[in-house]
Amino acid sequence: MSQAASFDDMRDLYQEVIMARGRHPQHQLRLDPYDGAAKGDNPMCGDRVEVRIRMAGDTIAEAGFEARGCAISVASADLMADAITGRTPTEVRTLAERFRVMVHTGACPDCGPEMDPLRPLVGVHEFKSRLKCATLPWDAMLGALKESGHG
Amino acid sequence: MSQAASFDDMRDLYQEVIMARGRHPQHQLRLDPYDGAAKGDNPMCGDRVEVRIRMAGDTIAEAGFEARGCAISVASADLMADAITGRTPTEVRTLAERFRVMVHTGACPDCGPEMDPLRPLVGVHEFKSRLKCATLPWDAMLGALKESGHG
Amino acid sequence: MTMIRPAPLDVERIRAEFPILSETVHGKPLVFLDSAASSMKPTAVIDAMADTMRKQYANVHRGLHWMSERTTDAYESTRDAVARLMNAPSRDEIVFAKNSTEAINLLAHSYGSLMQPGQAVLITEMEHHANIVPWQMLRDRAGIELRIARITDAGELDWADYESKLADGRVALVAMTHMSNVLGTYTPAARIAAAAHAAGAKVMFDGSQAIVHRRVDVQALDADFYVFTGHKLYGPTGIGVLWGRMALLDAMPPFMGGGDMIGSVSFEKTTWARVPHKFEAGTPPIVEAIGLKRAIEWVEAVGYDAIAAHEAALTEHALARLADVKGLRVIGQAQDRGGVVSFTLDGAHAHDVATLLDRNGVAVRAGNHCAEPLMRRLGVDSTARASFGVYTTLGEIDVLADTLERVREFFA
Amino acid sequence: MTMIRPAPLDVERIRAEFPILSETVHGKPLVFLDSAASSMKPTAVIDAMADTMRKQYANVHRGLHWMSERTTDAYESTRDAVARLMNAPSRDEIVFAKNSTEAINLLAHSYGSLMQPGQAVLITEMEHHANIVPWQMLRDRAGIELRIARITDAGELDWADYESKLADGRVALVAMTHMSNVLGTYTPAARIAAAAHAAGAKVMFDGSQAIVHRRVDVQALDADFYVFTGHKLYGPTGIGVLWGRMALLDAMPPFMGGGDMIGSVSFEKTTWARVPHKFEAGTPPIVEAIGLKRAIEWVEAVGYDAIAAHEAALTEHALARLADVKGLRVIGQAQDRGGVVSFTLDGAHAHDVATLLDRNGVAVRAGNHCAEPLMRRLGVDSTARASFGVYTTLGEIDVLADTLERVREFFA
Ligand SMILES: Cc1ncc(COP(=O)(O)O)c(C=O)c1O
Ligand SMILES: Cc1ncc(COP(=O)(O)O)c(C=O)c1O
Repeated sequence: MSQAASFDDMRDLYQEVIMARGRHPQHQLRLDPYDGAAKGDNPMCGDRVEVRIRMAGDTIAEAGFEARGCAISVASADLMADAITGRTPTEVRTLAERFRVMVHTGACPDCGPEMDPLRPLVGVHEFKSRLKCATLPWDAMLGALKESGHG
Repeated sequence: MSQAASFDDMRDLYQEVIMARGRHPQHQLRLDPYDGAAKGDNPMCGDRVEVRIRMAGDTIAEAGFEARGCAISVASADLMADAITGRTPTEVRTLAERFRVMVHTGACPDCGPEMDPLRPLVGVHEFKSRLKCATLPWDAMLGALKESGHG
Repeated sequence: MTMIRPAPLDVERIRAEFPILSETVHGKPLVFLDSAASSMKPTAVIDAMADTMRKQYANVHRGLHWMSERTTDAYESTRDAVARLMNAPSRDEIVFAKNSTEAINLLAHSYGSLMQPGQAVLITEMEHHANIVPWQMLRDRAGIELRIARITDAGELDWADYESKLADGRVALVAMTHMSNVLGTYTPAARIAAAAHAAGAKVMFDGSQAIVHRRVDVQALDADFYVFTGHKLYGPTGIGVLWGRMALLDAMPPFMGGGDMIGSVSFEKTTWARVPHKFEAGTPPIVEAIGLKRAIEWVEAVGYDAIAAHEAALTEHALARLADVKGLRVIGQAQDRGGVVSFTLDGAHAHDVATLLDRNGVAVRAGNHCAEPLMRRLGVDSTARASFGVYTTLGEIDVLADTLERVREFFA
Repeated sequence: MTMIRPAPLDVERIRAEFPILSETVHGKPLVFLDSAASSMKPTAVIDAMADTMRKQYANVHRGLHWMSERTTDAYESTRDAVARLMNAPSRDEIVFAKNSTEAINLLAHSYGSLMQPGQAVLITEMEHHANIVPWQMLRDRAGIELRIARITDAGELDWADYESKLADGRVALVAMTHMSNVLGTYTPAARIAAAAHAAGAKVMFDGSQAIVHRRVDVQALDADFYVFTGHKLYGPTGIGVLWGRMALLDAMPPFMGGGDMIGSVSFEKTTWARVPHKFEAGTPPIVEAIGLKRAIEWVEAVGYDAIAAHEAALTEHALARLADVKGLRVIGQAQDRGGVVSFTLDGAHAHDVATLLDRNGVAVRAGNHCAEPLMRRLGVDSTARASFGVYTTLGEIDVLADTLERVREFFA
């Protein structure tokens, strides 16, 4: 039996930035001190992520995470940390909702340039079982925001 | 839709003596005093029978039963009471085994004239779901025998 | 004998969808009047199950591969179908069990474990064993009182007795049938729920029979829990449903432990998954869930209005025809009733009646119908029961009645 | 790369009996290497289930009519088939549950309720959650100690540790996998049972994986309880089996209450039916039991000798081929192992590996395999797992290995 494996089309999912961030995340660190922290669990596959945030006044000063997971989930957490830094909780919740729409549908009519750093994850929408990998860090982050009193 | 009900063949199961004994059993009575008693239950359909026996030395002097059940089970209990009266426990256990074979298979190669009164029940073997109706009194009777110390 | 009225749905077209209905029994066409025990399955359901196993199957929730993804989607979409069927507020409130019995046991164990000694569970005299025994076991395990609301001689809930048993405010849960499998009685569920809530009790309805015959709307009923079983709703064996309000399910501990119901597991401490998964330990009845979805779609396509009208016509016809059989007594005279008729026949035990009916191809059930306390209340040992489905015809009821005349003669 | 040896059974003939194996995924032929999660079903099983629903179906144990009688016979005859399959002393010792998980929960509730505080249950580090969580729940409910026997780095039972944990005689039950679903390890069941008995403990084997690959003889093992699940043994979902010695089952209280499991019911006091019915409340998975019987007959016809030889050849080939993939580490080096191979790949997370394999039609499972404590013990987050069935070919394993090479390059 010969079954050729051509993974060219898989670059839609595993875009270069995802490969890079999955391998060398910039925000994988245990933030301390912090204002809010929360864990996310995907018991079906064993993924786990903890997100911590530090506030400065009404904006997120820094975000860090510790993850046990695949390239998608680590890259998603890392890009998320980029995207939310310097934003207010209200802005972040909007981002989270747009991100959700984007990875579920593959499109995001309402997305502005603020979403550009997150666009590499758009390929996830074709991999239903991997959606959770991409959204888990966001769920944890929203939990951390809540814990910080800005939920 | 016309679906003719011809029950002629059902006389194999409901032989005259069964109809008669089912309607007017001769041993349906609460024996007192007695040496052994036991209940039989068929929870699937709600049949219930209690059999009591009185011994005279090493033979069964009398048997009586109280039954809640169909024509087959009442007739079977009644014919059983006839058949076991005056017999020793050993003889009765042999009868019980032969009866079991007869109603399960429709034949009884080892049966002698002592089985004749029970033969009307042979038709039961074609009605698998009714077997229990016929054998329930016998199970209870063997329990009563045991309780009397002759088991 | 009454007039035969035109059936409100195309029974012959429906019958053609049930291959088993063209079987014969003892050389006679099968007249299947035992649907309340378990209904027959339409081709759509049989094919949905077979096709799953032929074309698209794998375990669910576990695989990242295509077959598992698709099968998970199919399995999970049954929750949407069930939620739509009973108008549940959320698909996440739909918990799969293997039948009604497991669903009620789950509730008795899990919700029961939150009850305190001194609290009570209130059932009725007309419950199926499935809605008696789990509560007895809870009583004996946890010191919960078990109260029994009486029924009237007509076979309806004795409302005064029901209210009086709620009065002291100690009833934590009312667990009541929505339709009796013996008497056919529909209980006034919305009123029952309102009275229960006024007395501080939650309410569970055993809808094993009810949901087969009429549209159920758990929000309109204001129920807290609702239970049914797939195999009576033209669906597969091996699957049942517990619906509950999210807030209640959320507060309940799991029933069984294993795969799929956990958050994380360590030997020291294990955390639970979210509802509904918390209550679904192990590989679920995957193919059965997919079959159940198809059964629900099938029932919805026929339509509850047509089903209810059809079965009302059947029941009316049956009651009229059976009234003409000498020595026949119908057990249960409820005003509001579904397609189930129990009866006794003078001079013939129910088993003997059933055996003769069977000889003529007519399948009815005889015995205590898993409702022994109800039999005792009614003063009978057993009854014969004819029960109707969407495929039952008025002509089949005539065969039943005609055959019963012959049975009566046989035993006369 | 090793030589491809001739398969000891006619795989192509067998594959033809599994319609799903000719499906494609992402345009590629399906290479299904996830049988340990759930196996595919042969036509014989699919047809047996469909035929039941098409031709001969009714509820069991309840009807006096032909359809119910015949269906009861078919359902009950599955007990004979299961008893034969595992060489159980009596068909009455075969209890049906909905899966292995329910069977183990039944045991934990029912047998567990007979244990005293101070007694212990002994499991191992390599159990499936189904054989961990029910015992944790028992521990937390009833003050039973939960002991964990260690495994060696090779993934075998640490015998010294096992014996030492039995030594004080307080272990009431050893509950151990007969084959690990992650490592493939077969545990030395007969020796385990002998040691348990010597220490006064009973022993239950979780045979969910083991019975798929090799003949099981519960008498030869001297087991006290044995559990398996239908859907992994080429049978239906929704059915599993608990076997136990009659004397033990007889002394156990029921788990769930309802119809079919009672002797008689009154509101004051209810008595139980005999084993096995005592443990089977409600309408059982009737169609699924009938399908399971057919699956068992099918497995017996293929023959365990052929199956075991075939899977040994597959496993040997897989271990050899995977050893050649750079950066790939096989998890578990047990001497005695079945057709399950877990691995990690440097630089690529198991999920990413699984997604790429899937793109090439290859279905493997990735994650913690419902064995989180084992993952912790092994020091990995997750693994990818390829598992083999009677229909797996050496060629499919080559596709796996070749594709893994490409996956490695992709992530390099
Ligand atoms: C070793 C082992 N035990 C138990 C189970 C649970 O089986 P089920 O999910 O059918 O209850 C599995 C499979 O998932 C298993 O591999
Ligand atoms: C009213 C009622 N409740 C509960 C049940 C139990 O359903 P199952 O046997 O599918 O659990 C039945 C049917 O047997 C029933 O009629």
